[in-house]
Amino acid sequence: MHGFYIYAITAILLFCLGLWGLAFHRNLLRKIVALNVMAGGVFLFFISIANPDQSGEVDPVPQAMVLTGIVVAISLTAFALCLARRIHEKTGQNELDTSCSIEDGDG
Amino acid sequence: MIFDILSILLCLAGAFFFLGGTVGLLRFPDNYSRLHALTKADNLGLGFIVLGLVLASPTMPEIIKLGLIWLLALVGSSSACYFIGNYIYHTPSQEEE
Amino acid sequence: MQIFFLALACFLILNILAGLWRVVQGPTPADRMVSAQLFGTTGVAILLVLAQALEAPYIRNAALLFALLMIMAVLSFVRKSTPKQGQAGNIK
Amino acid sequence: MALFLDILVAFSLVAIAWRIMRAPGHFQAVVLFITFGLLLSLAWARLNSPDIALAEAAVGAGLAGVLLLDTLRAVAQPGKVKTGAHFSWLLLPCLLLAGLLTLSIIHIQPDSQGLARAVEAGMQTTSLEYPVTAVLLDFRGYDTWLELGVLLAAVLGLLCVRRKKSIRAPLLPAPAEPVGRWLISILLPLILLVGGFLLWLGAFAPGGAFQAGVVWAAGGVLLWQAGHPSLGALPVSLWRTGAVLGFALFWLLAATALIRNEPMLTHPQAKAWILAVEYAAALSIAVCLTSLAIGGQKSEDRNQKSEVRDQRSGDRCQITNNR
Repeated sequence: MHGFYIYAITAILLFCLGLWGLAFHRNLLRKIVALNVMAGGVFLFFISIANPDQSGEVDPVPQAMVLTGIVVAISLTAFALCLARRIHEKTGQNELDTSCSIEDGDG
Repeated sequence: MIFDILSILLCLAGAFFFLGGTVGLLRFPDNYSRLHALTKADNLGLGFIVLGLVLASPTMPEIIKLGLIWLLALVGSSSACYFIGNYIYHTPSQEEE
Repeated sequence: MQIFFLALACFLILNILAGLWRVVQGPTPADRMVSAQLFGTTGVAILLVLAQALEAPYIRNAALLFALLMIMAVLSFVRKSTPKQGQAGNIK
Repeated sequence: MALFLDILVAFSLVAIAWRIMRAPGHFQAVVLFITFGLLLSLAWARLNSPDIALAEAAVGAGLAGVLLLDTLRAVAQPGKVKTGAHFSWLLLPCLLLAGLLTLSIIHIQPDSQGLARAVEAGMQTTSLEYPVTAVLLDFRGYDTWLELGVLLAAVLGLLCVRRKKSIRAPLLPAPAEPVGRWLISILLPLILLVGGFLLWLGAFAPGGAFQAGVVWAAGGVLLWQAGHPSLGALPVSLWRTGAVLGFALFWLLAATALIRNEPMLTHPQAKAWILAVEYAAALSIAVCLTSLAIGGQKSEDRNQKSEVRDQRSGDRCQITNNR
């Protein structure tokens, strides 16, 4: 039971830190890394809730979903990184324009 | 019983070498000498721990797998050491980031 | 016996935590990469010990994957600066 | 002791995540992210989920590091070291959110069974022996099908962004060192073998299409990193077939079930059929992830291409000389 709380709270902290990093960084690469940390938090929460007493049977459905999620996360990371490269090639910048990012943040 | 004690002793020896590797990583003065920590201390530590685990219980296929893991770790870190050493040697201006 | 292996795993994780200081401190990228490789070896050891302590033999396969694939990051890293110099060498 | 281990792993995860966000240099953040993956896979091992530990090991150790480091190199801005950052006050609301979420989980009564019992009941109707694989391929085939669709969509998106027709990326020049070539010749057969082993294991133990696909993709990327010409020599049609195979097989499954007037994705409960779908899925995942990892490269212009080719032929001469 302790294990459940420890890992669930860790997962929440990871999620919130990732969320903060996503907003905090202008650099696109760092945003993508932050997004991955967020994903790690979500996966960890899923598994910690599937396995509350850390012994005996683990619920296989969340495990299967997280397994799917990991592969989707890496493919989306690859695509996002490709977009970041493209932006760098077009504009020579690693970040979105300041005015753009403020508009994005508001909208 | 004797196997248990031997296993614990071997694992402790492995832990000692891991500790040595970490201390080396932290205390060695330049990046060439820090490579020693990567290639020597940690692989020896891993070898000892693998030996200790082999004595602890597993069956024959597991023993083979453990041995394979150690060999792969050896291959991996020795070539990593070569690549990184080569990199350090060929990049004279070690700029910050 | 199980408690001993768990304690060993804890000790190895503490090793990683201590080694993180080198990643944070640097000073050069190569140092950071060396520490990451070191963590890889330590991680293999921790996974093996955990497989023994938790009696979950399939975790050994994860250790096998780490031992197999840790080198990829280094190959990527080594390429990091070579293109410019390498190409300059090739044009001759 | 187990509690101490949990606390230690949790603390390291949070500390590393904090440092990833705060690190001044991008390279440091990427290296820390690789370490983060390592610790996450320790957490999976501790949480009794070897399947996820396997996938995380393959992704975290292999693909994620390669992708991030390659991109970091490609978008490097020599003059600019410091990261531009704004909205640092947002940390406060984020921590507030963390507090609220923590409050909410205290009130969750974790149902220790969850869907485990339902899956156990369903295991009698399927011919697979391992519950997670059964969920992935049988009970919740939609997830796997659409996941393959996401992979395919990502590959298509990449091709659109790069304006390429084929997935084949320009190959990097081969490393001049003999060590690299030696390394490939040792690791590649083992990677193929381990991937196949995991795939075979998936029918009755932790392992399966996802892990095998990721491991094989790592092998493909390794081949490319070594500048081996074999990936570029594969015909485009093979690449395309490999990429769509898993998705197409699931589609076929769904269509035949509809034609036979059964609910979608019900299939003949033959082990061979399920395993065929699984193997096709593994192959597709491997091909798609390999293309995603290496297809993001900027397409080189002619000069560079010929240069690469020259070097490759030179390399070949060198090999024959060695022999």
